[in-house]
Amino acid sequence: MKKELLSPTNFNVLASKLSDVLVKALDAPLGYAINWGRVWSLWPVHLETACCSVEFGAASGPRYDVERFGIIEAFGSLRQCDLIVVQGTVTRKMAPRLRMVYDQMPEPKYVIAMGACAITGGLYIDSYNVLPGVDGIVPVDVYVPGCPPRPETLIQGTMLLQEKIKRSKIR
Amino acid sequence: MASHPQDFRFGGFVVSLIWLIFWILVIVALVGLPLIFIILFYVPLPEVDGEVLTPYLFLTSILYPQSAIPVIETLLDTTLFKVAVFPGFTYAALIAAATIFIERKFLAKMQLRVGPLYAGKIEGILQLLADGLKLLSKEIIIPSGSDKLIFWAAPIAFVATAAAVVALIPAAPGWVVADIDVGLLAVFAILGFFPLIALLFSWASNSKYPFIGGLRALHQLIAFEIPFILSALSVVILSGTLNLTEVVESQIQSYWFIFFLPISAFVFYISSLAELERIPFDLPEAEAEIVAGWLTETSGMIYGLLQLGSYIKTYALAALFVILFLGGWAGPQIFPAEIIPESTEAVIPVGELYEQTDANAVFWFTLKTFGVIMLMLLPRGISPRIRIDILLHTGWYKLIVLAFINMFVALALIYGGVLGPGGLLVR
Amino acid sequence: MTSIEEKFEESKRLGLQIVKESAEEDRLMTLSVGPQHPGSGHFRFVIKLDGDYIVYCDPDPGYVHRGEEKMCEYRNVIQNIPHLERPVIHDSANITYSYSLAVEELVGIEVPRRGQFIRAIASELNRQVYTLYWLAIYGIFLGHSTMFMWPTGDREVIIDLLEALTGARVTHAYNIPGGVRNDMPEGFRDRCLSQIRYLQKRFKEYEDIFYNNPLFRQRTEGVAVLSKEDAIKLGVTGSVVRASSVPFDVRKAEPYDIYNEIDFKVQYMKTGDCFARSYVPLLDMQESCYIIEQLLDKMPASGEVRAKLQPNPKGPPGESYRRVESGRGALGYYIVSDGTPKPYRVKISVGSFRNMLALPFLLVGQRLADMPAVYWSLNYWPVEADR
Amino acid sequence: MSANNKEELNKVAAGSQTKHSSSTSDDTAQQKQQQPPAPSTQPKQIPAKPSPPSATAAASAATTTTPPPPKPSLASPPAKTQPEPPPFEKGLVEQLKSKFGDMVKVVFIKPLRIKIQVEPQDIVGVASFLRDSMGFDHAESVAGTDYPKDNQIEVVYHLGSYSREELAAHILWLTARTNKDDARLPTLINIYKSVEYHERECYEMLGVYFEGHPRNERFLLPEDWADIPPLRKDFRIKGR
Repeated sequence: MKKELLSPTNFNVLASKLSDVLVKALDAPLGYAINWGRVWSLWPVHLETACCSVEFGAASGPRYDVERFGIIEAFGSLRQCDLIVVQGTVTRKMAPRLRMVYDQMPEPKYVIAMGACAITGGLYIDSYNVLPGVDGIVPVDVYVPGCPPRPETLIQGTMLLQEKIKRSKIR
Repeated sequence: MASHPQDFRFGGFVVSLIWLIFWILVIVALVGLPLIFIILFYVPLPEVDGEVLTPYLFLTSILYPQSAIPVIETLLDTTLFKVAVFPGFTYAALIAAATIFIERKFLAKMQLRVGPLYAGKIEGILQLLADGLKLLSKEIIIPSGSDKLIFWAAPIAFVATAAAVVALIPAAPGWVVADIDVGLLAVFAILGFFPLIALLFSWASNSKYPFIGGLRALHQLIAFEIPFILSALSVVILSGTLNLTEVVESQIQSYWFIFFLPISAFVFYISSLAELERIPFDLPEAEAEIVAGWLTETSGMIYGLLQLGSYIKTYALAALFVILFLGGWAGPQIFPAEIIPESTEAVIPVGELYEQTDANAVFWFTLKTFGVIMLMLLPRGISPRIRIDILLHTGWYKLIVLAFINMFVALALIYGGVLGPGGLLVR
Repeated sequence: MTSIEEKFEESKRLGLQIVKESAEEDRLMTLSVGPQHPGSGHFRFVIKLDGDYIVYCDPDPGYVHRGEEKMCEYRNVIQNIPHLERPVIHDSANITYSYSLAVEELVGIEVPRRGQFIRAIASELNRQVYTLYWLAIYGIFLGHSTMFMWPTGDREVIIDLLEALTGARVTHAYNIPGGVRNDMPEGFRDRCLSQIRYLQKRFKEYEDIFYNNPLFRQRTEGVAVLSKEDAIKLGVTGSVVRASSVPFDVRKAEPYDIYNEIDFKVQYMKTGDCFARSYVPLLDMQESCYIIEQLLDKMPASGEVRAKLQPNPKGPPGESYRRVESGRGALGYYIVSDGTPKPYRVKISVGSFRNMLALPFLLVGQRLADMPAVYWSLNYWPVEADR
Repeated sequence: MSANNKEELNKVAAGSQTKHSSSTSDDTAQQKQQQPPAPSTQPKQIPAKPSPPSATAAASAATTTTPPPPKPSLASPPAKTQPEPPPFEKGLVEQLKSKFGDMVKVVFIKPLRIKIQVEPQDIVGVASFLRDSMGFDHAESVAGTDYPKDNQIEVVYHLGSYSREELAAHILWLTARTNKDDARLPTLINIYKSVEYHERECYEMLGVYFEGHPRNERFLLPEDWADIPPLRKDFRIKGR
């Protein structure tokens, strides 16, 4: 019986149990902490595709200060950013650039489609130079409707994104 | 195997922790402790204050904390503690973190906003933690065609260089990592590495905007190095030493040097803004012109490290300003002789580690440093970015001349017998 | 000071021939500024650098070209209003103003007097909204983040006014052929006056923190001078041409609606540099405050605000070209009608598109650091230029 | 500055008073608004819907060599139907007429707006005269219109003036028509620098090749655009 207890298989079981407990103890809080960090530190890339950029700019102004949520809009380089807010209509000339920007950003990255034009093409759905929505180009996390969406709507969109990040599994 | 973060519950977390502690205790008791005792049997134990450091002492100090004091005091005297904790890295990093947070709130208030608010419930106090955690978990992109060795090494070198400057800064009498006789000279020697790192990094990025940013950094830092050194030189003339601790002591003997050398202090302030690439002089990172300057290709923790390094540098230069012009740790004695009256019989022996003068010095030094840091943050809210030709012109022509003017003033003070050994104003 | 022809030749030579020969090309560094660049917006220009100097600049607009002019041909004149104001949503009252004027001329609508006043008030308020946003971006382009935040915040004040007036935050669709969509709300006059007073107070603070800042002065004064002759030749408009000592303002030159009853000065400056181009909009805003006060004073107390319209308004075949002074200069609509409710051809002549011509002309020979200062001083809104 | 402005103000205000006083009285305005376009339609031929009752467009489309017959009908109807052709505008037209004679067809004269039409080969001469002698120093826009009924494309240069104060309110429409199948016009870039981008846009949107323009290239549309120019009438947008 003693032999059985000290056999290598049992030791392996013990070790795996131990590592299981360790992983259980570390993974959940670590994932929670990193997700918490991602939730409160969303830096959008400076890519303006159309007229919604006016409202996007207004959202960082004193009245709708999005820095409250940890969103800083002043980043120049897309390498430091983790959020694209597609600000309105995406034309056929802009579409390859949008995809290029998305590809160059580091993981994890999120996309908010802001405005009716970014969602479906909106008012310009029958124009010859406008894409019917950006979800054919980049994977969209949150759709923010409106033409243009008010800054409050945009803030609500980012809060929905935060909810989504909280629920997501960390890689 | 790994549980989903979605199911994260505090109860489960505690249970798993207790399990973990249980297993650790079992293993330590069964394996660790016997092993330690076997080793200790053969190894000669260190002696502190005539008392042999045995494992029993540690166990005793749980019940009688006073007995651990000599050990802690020895620990405080080691270089490792100084490098890692108090005047060294941890202290500087804490001040840097506080600086970033204060900068964001201060700037927001100046712009009629509130700044970070929700991360960490109370006024967004954990905003920096969130940013740090996110940057830690971010992917790091190495541009194709880049010089990988330099690209990886540069951020570490940047932080290390910034920390090396911090090592030379005395925070209180005796509290300095490297108390060398050419302290001031060494500070400038180390500061000279920063443009090199910026240029190397920008070249290694294999991209156009970083390259322009790196060249700008080189131009700017070289243009401001000379007025920077010249403005500190007049302090050296007045104090007669290059040792930073002695510089402070000579100010304690007379008056703060900012009263004699206001122009030098101004030149030093402007030059340190330029050294730090802060806003009127943030040409190497000018967003609207060259995307993010030499930081364009940085991502994830590389960016985080560079930011940390630059804010540690901010602390170092602010502390240098305090030491050179604001009398260092000099200040009225406001701390009482004993922090807890009759603490000799108290269970927690803070009183014996507490030294009146040191606490006072650290307090005043930190306070003044924060004051100078606030002064360095201020231009970001009220000033646009300067252009490179104006900047170079300012550095090479105006500031050097100003620094020379005050150097002559310093010389006149020395030879006029006002300051210096046996001077009029020397107490 | 080289003349305009020489500069054009120089840029052409540098741009077109050297690239082919590539003899000196190694010297030059080509930078693509935009569309993802903090200093460009929805726009790209390719510049070539010789050291720190820009020797060649080629604008590449069209990233927001949405085919407005083609879309107009498929909708009737009223349906056209919502999408026509999208090119410049923060100046939407002005961009529909000249459209309304042109349609009224074609269809033959008489606007009631009160409607004319309210229309002018809406467009003047919207000019403030536009110019404050422009000023905010100019601030952040020069690295002055406080100057971004202050006008952005003060802009909300006027946006609140316009929201009370029109019901929408930025896209008002308020100025329509025949007048305005609805009457003023109760107590609008007092509220408007108090906000205007507040804004006038803030303009002084802007001058203190931004325009009188020595660093700002150093960066903009004497930079990228556009002389009067060159400005006329290039056909630039709005604050750009007024900064080059051409006192041209459509409100004064060709007064539409009730602007001939309003007493105001055309603000212009004589230096033609970046500073003048950035200062004239502020003067315009101040003048606009006086105009609003006068409009509120002279407005008839009651009356119709909108002429009766047919459900599908159409006029006889004809053409019209009407323009107004928008935030970016003269904004004209050339509408050809063939007698059907849908316009046969609509051409939007916008100030941004005209001012873009000055960009390569002014940028060639400047330093790289002046690029955002020169670019945004042209009062250029890329979405409007692309249409 | 202010005195100068005041003077200008008075002048302009006086000039525009007439215009606006006419629009205040309802009945006359209605009449005027409705009547002038009617004559102008005949010569102009803009509307594609009412098929060519116009001799001019048909003639110009066919041969482009016989302007005289329709010309009197062009000049006279505005004079007849418009009770008071604005004297200043008329003076401008007279000046043009005296210089170029029949080369310049006057399509209509409205207050502050004059539309003239020239043959493509004459446009450079007329434009340089307009700039040098009459003070129209810049182009506000260049608009092209497609008339598939006539198989023609009309290019309109909206010319304005900064340097002559009395012309500040005026826009002169200089138009030329070109065959749609091989749409070519001489460029005006050597006379008006300001048309550079407008002509590029016109080339792109309507396919009018401007001879002598250095850059007849892609401008607003995407680089891979492979369709016909979008503002031509035979280009249909999707779903319509």
